[in-house]
Amino acid sequence: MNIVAIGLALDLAFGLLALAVAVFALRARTTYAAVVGFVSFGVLLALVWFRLGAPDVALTEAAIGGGLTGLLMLNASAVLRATEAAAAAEPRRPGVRLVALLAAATVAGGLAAAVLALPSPAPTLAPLAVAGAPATGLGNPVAATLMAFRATDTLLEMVVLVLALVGVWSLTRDDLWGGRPGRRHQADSKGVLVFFARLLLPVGVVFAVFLLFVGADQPGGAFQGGTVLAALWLLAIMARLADTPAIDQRWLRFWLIAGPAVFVAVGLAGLAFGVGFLGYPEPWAKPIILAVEIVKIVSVGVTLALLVAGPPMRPRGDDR
Amino acid sequence: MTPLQILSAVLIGAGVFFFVAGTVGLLRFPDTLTRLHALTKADNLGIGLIVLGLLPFAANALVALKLILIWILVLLASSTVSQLAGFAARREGRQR
Amino acid sequence: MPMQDATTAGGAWLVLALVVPVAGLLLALLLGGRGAQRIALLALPPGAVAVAAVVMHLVESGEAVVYQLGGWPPPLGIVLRADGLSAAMMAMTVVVLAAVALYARADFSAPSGQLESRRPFVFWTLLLGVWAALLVVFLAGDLFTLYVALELVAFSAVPLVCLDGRAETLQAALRYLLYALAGSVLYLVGAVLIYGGYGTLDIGRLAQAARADTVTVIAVALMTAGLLAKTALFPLHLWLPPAHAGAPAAASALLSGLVIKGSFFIVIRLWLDAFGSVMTPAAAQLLAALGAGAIVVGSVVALQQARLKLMVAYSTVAQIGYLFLMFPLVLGAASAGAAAAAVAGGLLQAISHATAKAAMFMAAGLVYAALGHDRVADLRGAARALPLTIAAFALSGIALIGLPPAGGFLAKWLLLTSALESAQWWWVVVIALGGLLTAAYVFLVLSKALTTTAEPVVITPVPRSSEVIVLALAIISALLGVAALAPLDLVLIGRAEVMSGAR
Amino acid sequence: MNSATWYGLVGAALAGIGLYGLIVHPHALRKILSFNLLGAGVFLIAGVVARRGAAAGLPGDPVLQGLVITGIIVAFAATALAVALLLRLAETAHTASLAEAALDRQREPVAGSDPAGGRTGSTG
Repeated sequence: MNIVAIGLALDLAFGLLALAVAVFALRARTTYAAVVGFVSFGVLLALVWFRLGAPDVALTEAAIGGGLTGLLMLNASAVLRATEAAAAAEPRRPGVRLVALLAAATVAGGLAAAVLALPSPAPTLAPLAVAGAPATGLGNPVAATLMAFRATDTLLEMVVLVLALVGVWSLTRDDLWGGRPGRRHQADSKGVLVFFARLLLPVGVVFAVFLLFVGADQPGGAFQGGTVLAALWLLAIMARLADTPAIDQRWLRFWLIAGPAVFVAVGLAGLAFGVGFLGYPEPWAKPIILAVEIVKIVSVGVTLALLVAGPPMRPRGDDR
Repeated sequence: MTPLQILSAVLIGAGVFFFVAGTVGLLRFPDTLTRLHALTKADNLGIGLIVLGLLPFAANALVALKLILIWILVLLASSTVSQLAGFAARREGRQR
Repeated sequence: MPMQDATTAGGAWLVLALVVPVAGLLLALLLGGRGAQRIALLALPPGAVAVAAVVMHLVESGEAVVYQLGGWPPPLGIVLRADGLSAAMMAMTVVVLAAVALYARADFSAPSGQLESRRPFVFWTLLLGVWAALLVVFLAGDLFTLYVALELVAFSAVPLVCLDGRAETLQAALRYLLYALAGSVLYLVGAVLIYGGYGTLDIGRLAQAARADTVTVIAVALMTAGLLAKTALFPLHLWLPPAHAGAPAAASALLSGLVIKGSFFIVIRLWLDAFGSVMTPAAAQLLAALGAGAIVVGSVVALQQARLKLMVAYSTVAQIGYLFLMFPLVLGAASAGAAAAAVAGGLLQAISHATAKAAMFMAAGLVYAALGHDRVADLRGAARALPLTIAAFALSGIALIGLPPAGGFLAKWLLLTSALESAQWWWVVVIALGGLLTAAYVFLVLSKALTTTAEPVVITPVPRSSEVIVLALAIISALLGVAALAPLDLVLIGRAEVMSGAR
Repeated sequence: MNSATWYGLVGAALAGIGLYGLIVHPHALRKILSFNLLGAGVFLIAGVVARRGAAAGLPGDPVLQGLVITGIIVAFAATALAVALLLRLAETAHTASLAEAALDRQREPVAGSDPAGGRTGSTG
């Protein structure tokens, strides 16, 4: 059996497995089971991304799709357990099912037809991106896309994250505004989690920084690194080594906006010095981009962690 | 095949065997604690053997170091998680 | 004629117009407390200056204003691009935002002192968010930038629905969010397929290269479906009435007046600009048929509403329908003149509705505040108690019905002319019927409000300044027909190359 | 059929599965989960298009891969907002359903007060 055939068999298996897990998540009786299915789906998908030659995306999918989204939904499924019986008892509406089936079949069929009809040879920007990357000082063309070619999209995406957090906070009870996000975590009497967190925190920070710097030339970057930082902070909170900060703390607000703000500042500086909005003067491109990335990793980490933590649920004074 | 390749294949094969055994245990054993037992024992051994099998082919020392680091981290994470899951199972008094 | 990719004179103003609300949003979040409100109000003048500068450059050069971001030309990089349509929409956005912001000072003033409070903080931050999001929609020259813009719009708009935290509004907000998310994802997959077919997402380049092949047809269909869900075009309108009616009045004005225009504008970009040369009149007839359905169903349901705010919300469902009548008229136009008239009419309809509906929602909010309810049946005596507010309601009603000299009149006139010229008489019937139904529900409210009662109605006083602002916006909407004679040429600037693709 | 096309078809099927769940599931958390399946299918198709564009020594088109990273993060933010909304809804009304009737069933009788108050809005 040659290597190509093994690869194909692997792809066939991954694809079928992903579909099977998706169907399981769709049909599972309890929401909890569905979420567990979804988390394993995320891990499976990360493998698929490697097979598709996209390690940058694989890292993102594993950290966010499987990790943070899973954490968010596991927590929600536990809180919402009481609502499940009522939802399950809701009358089935065959009309809705039929419409849903038609819509789903149309979309899936259309997408399949489009995938099969994609032109060959495929149009690609890969050569242009490779040619353009040296001017940015970055060896990883994915990073060059995010930080240079389409830097404005990335800036706007950071604004999306901030807006989403304002939306989450908008759901605070009026009397708890300025309080601490999330419920109080239970004390870990056996100290297992504390031990684990203490051990993992330094390793994890090193790993996040590694992802940031290696991201310039290899898979990685501030988004993936920021996700790792967010996960570490959440771990520390769960182990009660740290607490979520009150949401009106000035330092917190500062780090939330620092990422997009430094982007805007660099852009305006470029405008003022004649290299254009979010253009970088060539010899300085890499240092400037790295500086932006360093601020961005903290901003992304703080924002993602707070998105998971949810709106304030305890008054500011509640510090355990 | 060189002896090294054979050794590597044997190690990886053994690792895969433990993975499969652990998964079967997870699916077939009757209660939470025995399931955890099957899972962590087999997974830790399984990934350890696979890492051992891959080590001879690491391109350089850094890659080898990363492989070993992965093993240690997986050991740490899975043993912590199974501890926590075990406590939770006992607290809720659920044996299934 | 090749599409302009390079930065033109005045291009930097596009960046500044966008940076003002983005920077404002970030600063508002940082400063919090009373700062959010101050920054939102302070940002309006410079924002308006930047938009005015763009308009001036546009008129001066007679061509689109373009800015190449980061110095990377498409297809690798992205551009900001303002044509006449974007300029008109930006100007409208700033006017409506200013009116809503001034009106909202009464409802969302932050308490004095150091402590921050939730509702004002969230409202002012998200007002800046809506502003930034819409400017990205109007300026983006790239289908993926437009996707990010769609998400910006959704994340700014959804929390506005449930600012008061009641269960009904939370449910409406969640339903809205799920519709919006499904819509974005369908749009995104369409954009991805377009990339797979053409290797670019730049609208100008796509206009040059457009083909009517399988991938394009499926991609555009998916993107359109997603955008229609977000625009709440019948039959995907069910999320809208509870969301728009349940929000606080100032937020309803933003949502109904501005937010839905965002996804609508992207439909224009898709159908008339990027793929204008391959869209068939038959497909456009289908789109307009949904619009006709919206007009009839929305108006009829609006007539049956007992509550004023819900009636106004269903009126939005109906008025959205009008926006989609332009597509068959443009794509099936007999002459370039008829196509231009249809584009101008459609755009004017969007602008007219934005001003009129924002004014109408704010007027309804004042009625609610003054009377303590908004039951249509119990509005007797309202006109005597709140003359300015009811006058504002009447004027914005005139704009919605389309009586002269309102912008709505000119818009419908242009659409009617275009429909007759291209022998699509059935749209004439729809436009006329919609006008009659609109008149019915507006007069239903006015006739109640104008009925005098023996004893004066007891009301809670509302700020006179709010009443004046609402009236001012209503007057603008009622006089837009006069003012809009000049901008008629404006909207066609920078569209010559795009429109030449479409017959 | 090559691997990329196969994953493209898997993506299409995933999108269909997700859309179906998004429409039919009565429990809102299941709807949110289904939205994520739909999103995963869409991103997978993007990955396939990127893979087909492998050139210049790269395993895939880096521009599209960059866009997918942006998309995944935006989808996460959307999920966080949706979950927060849902938890607040459940806290307020003890339901996770989006049917208007669910509110009436769960509503605790409130003594004739209008919690909206003043200009803060109203529904029918």
